[in-house]
Amino acid sequence: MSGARLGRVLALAAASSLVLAACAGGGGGGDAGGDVTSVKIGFMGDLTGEAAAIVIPPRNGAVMAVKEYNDKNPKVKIELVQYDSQGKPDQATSLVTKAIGQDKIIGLIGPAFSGESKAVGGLLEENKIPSVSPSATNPGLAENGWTYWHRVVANDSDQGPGIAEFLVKAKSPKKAFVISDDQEYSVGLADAVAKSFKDAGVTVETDKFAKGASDYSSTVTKVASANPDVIVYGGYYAEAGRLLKQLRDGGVKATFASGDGSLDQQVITGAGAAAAENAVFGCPCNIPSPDVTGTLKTFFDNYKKANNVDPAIYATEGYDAATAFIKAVEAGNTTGEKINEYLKTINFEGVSKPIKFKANGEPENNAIFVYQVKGGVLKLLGPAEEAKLEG
Amino acid sequence: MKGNGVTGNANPLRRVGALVDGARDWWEHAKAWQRYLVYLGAVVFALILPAPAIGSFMSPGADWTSVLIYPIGTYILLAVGLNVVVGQAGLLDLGFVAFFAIGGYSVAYFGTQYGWNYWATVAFGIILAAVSGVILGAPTLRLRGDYLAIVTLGFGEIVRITANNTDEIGGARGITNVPHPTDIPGVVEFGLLPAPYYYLILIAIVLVIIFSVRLQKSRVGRAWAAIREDEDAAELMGVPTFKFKLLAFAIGAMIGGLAGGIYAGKAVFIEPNTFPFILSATILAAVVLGGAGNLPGVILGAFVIAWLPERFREVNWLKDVLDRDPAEYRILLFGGVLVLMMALRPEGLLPSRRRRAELHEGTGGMGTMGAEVAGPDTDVTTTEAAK
Amino acid sequence: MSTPVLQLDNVTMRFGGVVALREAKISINPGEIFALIGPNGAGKTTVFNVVTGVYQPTEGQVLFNGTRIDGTKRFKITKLGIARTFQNIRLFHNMSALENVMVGADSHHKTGAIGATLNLPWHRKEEKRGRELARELLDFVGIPGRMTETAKNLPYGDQRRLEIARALATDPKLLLLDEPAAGMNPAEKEALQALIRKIRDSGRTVLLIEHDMSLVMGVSDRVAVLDFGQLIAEGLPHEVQTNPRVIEAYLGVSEDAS
Amino acid sequence: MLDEFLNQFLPSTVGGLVVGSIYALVALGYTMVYGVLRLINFAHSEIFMIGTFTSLVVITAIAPASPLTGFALFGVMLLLILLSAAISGGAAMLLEVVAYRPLRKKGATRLTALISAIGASLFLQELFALVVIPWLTGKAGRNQQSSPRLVDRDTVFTIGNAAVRTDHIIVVVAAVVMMVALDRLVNRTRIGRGIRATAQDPEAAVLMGVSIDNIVRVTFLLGGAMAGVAGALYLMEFENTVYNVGFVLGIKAFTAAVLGGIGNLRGALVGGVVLGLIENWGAIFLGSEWKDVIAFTVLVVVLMFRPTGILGESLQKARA
Repeated sequence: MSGARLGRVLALAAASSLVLAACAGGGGGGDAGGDVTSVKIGFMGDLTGEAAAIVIPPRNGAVMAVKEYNDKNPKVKIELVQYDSQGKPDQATSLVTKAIGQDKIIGLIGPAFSGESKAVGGLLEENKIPSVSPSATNPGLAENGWTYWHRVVANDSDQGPGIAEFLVKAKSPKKAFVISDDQEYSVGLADAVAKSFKDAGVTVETDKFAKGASDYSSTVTKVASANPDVIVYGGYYAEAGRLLKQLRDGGVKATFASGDGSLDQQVITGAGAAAAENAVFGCPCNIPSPDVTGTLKTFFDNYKKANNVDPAIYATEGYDAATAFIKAVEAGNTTGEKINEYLKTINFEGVSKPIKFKANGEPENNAIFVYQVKGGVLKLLGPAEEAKLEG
Repeated sequence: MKGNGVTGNANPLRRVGALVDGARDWWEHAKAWQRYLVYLGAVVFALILPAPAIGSFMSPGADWTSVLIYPIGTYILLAVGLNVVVGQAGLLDLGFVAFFAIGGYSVAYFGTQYGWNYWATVAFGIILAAVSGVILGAPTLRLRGDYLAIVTLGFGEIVRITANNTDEIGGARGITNVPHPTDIPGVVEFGLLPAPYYYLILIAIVLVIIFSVRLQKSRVGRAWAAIREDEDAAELMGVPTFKFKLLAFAIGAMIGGLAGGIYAGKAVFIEPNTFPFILSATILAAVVLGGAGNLPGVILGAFVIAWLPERFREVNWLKDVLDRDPAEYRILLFGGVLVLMMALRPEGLLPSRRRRAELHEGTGGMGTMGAEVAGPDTDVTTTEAAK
Repeated sequence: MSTPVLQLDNVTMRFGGVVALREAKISINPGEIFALIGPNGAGKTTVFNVVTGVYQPTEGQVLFNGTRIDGTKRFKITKLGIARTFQNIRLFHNMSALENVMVGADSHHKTGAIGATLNLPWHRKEEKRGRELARELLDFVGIPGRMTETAKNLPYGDQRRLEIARALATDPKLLLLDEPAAGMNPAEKEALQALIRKIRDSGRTVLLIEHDMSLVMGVSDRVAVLDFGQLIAEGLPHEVQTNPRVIEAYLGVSEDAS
Repeated sequence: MLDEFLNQFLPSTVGGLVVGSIYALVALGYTMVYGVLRLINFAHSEIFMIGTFTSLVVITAIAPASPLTGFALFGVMLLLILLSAAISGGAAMLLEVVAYRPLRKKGATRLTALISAIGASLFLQELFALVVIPWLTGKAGRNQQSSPRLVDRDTVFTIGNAAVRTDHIIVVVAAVVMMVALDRLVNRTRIGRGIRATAQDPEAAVLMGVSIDNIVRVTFLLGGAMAGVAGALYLMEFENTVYNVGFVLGIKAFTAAVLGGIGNLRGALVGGVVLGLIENWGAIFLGSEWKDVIAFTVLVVVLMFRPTGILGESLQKARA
């Protein structure tokens, strides 16, 4: 997703963790651990800006993982350095230059968003610093030929088909209407959704509107005139809420679905509980709720204890990204290059999902989880393959 | 009440003005060798500016050389370009960022899609920017000054939205992996290190300044000044006013395009959101703050507007007091400063003398506020019609 | 029989319902000093505006050396060889006297942005020539030594001369002077009279609007009188002076109305 | 394609009329100020924004549990409109005193004044984003703020396949009523004559004993009040606002003013409605994402071919 600038908008975020080692710019860094007793890993994302709500949970997750590790008094401690990019590509670029040149980080969790990831990916690659993003979901990121880049969430081209296939299964629609605003994340997700609808033999019509618009009447008119069975909006919750409201006001009754960017309680506030009821959301994120069990339960409790709030979007992914780096350091790797090699083979049961990377840095496991609005709250229905719509 | 003097008496900025006038008097009477010494000093200063010792104060938080390239150097380049349009020709352009975008997109698009040489894409971007400047200017430059401002604003938005909605140039995704500038073997390699880009943009700024000064002193600059002062009289003295306004537009656009090309080569990634309206407004603020029409002023203005927010970001006590990144207040401050400057010192911090006098007299291309200006059909001249 | 320098052929100029000029016929011969007089609001400046392309005549045509010029762009008319001054001085106030004149001289220059930015030889040559011409002209109109002065700081009479110098710099075949003596003292008027003759003697034709009758009578070869947009008399100065219609038109109008 | 167009034409027309009415109300402020001062009051869009937030605060305070009907609705709408008009009108007057009057007194250039206006616009936006909105709502200032529902979306009648709802009717009727009232005020009252006189010839107006300062003040007040009404209707209709809600809407309203003939009050109505319709009809073919481009292109084209707009510029002097 692109870093939203003027608007408020949120995005997905992300970051994953990483490790890193080594030598920026100048070369040096000790070869193999030897006398290294501590290494620095960065976390980069929008920590104070408009979309901070999406970045703070994964940040908390990463902090938790590093703290748990350091508390075990390991041979090589990890220091987590936080970089507040505000989600802006420009700022991310100059912060990364500093992180590599001055702080000598050996890995980076993040950047959280796709726009900034795009802006700094090349720099990280040139300096051999591995990165793991917990929340950047733009599919294009994996197509740059970067070998030091990874993420622990499914991308929008997995998410799009995930949502579309789920809807096909649940609703057997004949006609779908796919809407997006004009932001990158939104367009990307909508395109992926539209394509898999078409592949499944569903007729698709589309429309787009400008990010700042608040009058969606022409979009509503188009939808009403097309009379689709399902409507999918790729985009963020603020627009999703308004759109959903105006659609319902315009007499459109079809099932409304959206993606991770809209997965927020505010979509219900925005649309009104009645209009939002039964709306469906897909997300590559696994947000534990109080009734989970097993490792997720441990995570839930620890997170709540440390931060005094329930884990929110991408918290588990932040934790898993950090864990990937921790495991690499534990295995005795203290340079970016070595950690990167280690990441290529890493395979462990993360909190959110099993963590294993493909050669292009994408996660092997690209599960999409489905949520639905029930009685004015978002409810996790489970992974897309298993979830059943209610109503 | 038209003040011929500098400004009102109780004006706190007056002292600055006196100081500046002193410096300017010295400069006007300076001998050639003294001037060259100043030039030399400026160049040496620019060359050593990225030194870490300076950077540790100027930019403790982010890499100083990178900050020097963007925003500082880029803003300066853009401001010098906009100054040709606003300061020299007296045309208010609120969509300048469009040309920056066109330059950036040319480099990104032709570099990634067709694998053109970087320098070729920059040159092409400059030409494309000039052509779009002419295409925009040809129908609109006959308009009243304030209409022109709104139309250019609209044009800036049209360019951004169109880029955003056109998949061929990446749409909202923008363009990734824009090639770095082609290396010049044995001289310089463009890669991750920011230093070469700094010197690249420095060379660009110096060249643009030289061109700009030469224009100002030539027939072209005189024509612009004449147009600003009295467009009808200029036309009747044989100045093809429309042609020269168009020329100003095209030259400004070319400089904007150049800035865009350099930016894209360094940033490696561009998207439509890199080119919002607020950037046009920021550059305009820089030009006005510094003193439209006066290059040292414009450069100072751009530097201040680019650097201060970056620097304030690192002032921790300020962060604590405000409870948020102090840089977030920068647009608020620009806005306030623009209003205050217009009331107290519309000529800017370091104005050119002529421009200052014009602004205080209510000439300067657009006439004064109030209804004495003729209707929108610019053909009809003003005062004499009634005689 | 030489072609007239300027010929107004039944020119009518209407603004909405107001007729500023009605079927005016004027013909000016090369080398003449031709004066246009009439009460305020008679349409004199309208004639200037029609000739210099500020207005397009509603009807009729304007011929310059036998070629139609109505509808031609203003700066092109200037290039063809018509230049003017203004009733209410319209100098470029904040430019120096020299620069003001150079703007006029520039009308025949060719260098554009490329020549200037690269400082090409012909650009330097033009600049030099322009500056020299400007100096000569300031000298010619009688205000040498004021070159670097900002135009608005010049005394009133000198501003009028500067306007003339600026107009002359465009090398006009026909020079239009709009009340050049307004606000001048007798000594200055005297000098102006000499200057106007000097301009004629340098091979140019002069069309003059003036209220000061002694100046008009002293310098003009021929005089035309406008009243309410209509040409009511034309002829040698002393003929016009005694024309009863002219006297009627001027009754009650103070000569120094300006 | 044609099918689609026919199918969407009537609903789009209804949408265009609604949004066009709001453009028209905002356009009035541009048109009046331009008529009197020859100034594009760039910060007028922020006056509109202030109107939306005034209404937001009022609606939130009233916090209707369910949408209102009948008298309650009428009363609340009236309150909303009056309060927003008052606050926006006051803000516009304040804006004039702070940002423009000092310049006017100095005889500053229009360029100077326009830059001051842009500065004021940015300043107000940011002031709201950073200070006022967090203080009013307790939420992050750059986020969209949504309001409770005031009016039900019941279909009152249908034209072909277009449903005309209560809220549509309220917007259009309120806008028309306000414009008729303003038109009468300007054409039939003493102060209105003063405004027209000043627009035509400020010097003559002064000679006739008109106080320019007063006229300018009243002009800003009336223009601001109309923007406040527009803000109230906007919030009622779209139920959300944001600190920069005025930016794009303001440019479009200015376009509407130019389209109708700047300086001409009735032109603002025509311009607003025409722009709203063109935008919505264009969106049928091109997609809704091109609406802004359509509006800006209309602006450029109008200025090129008919700079005096559809109805001409009547507040001011006709051509010289």
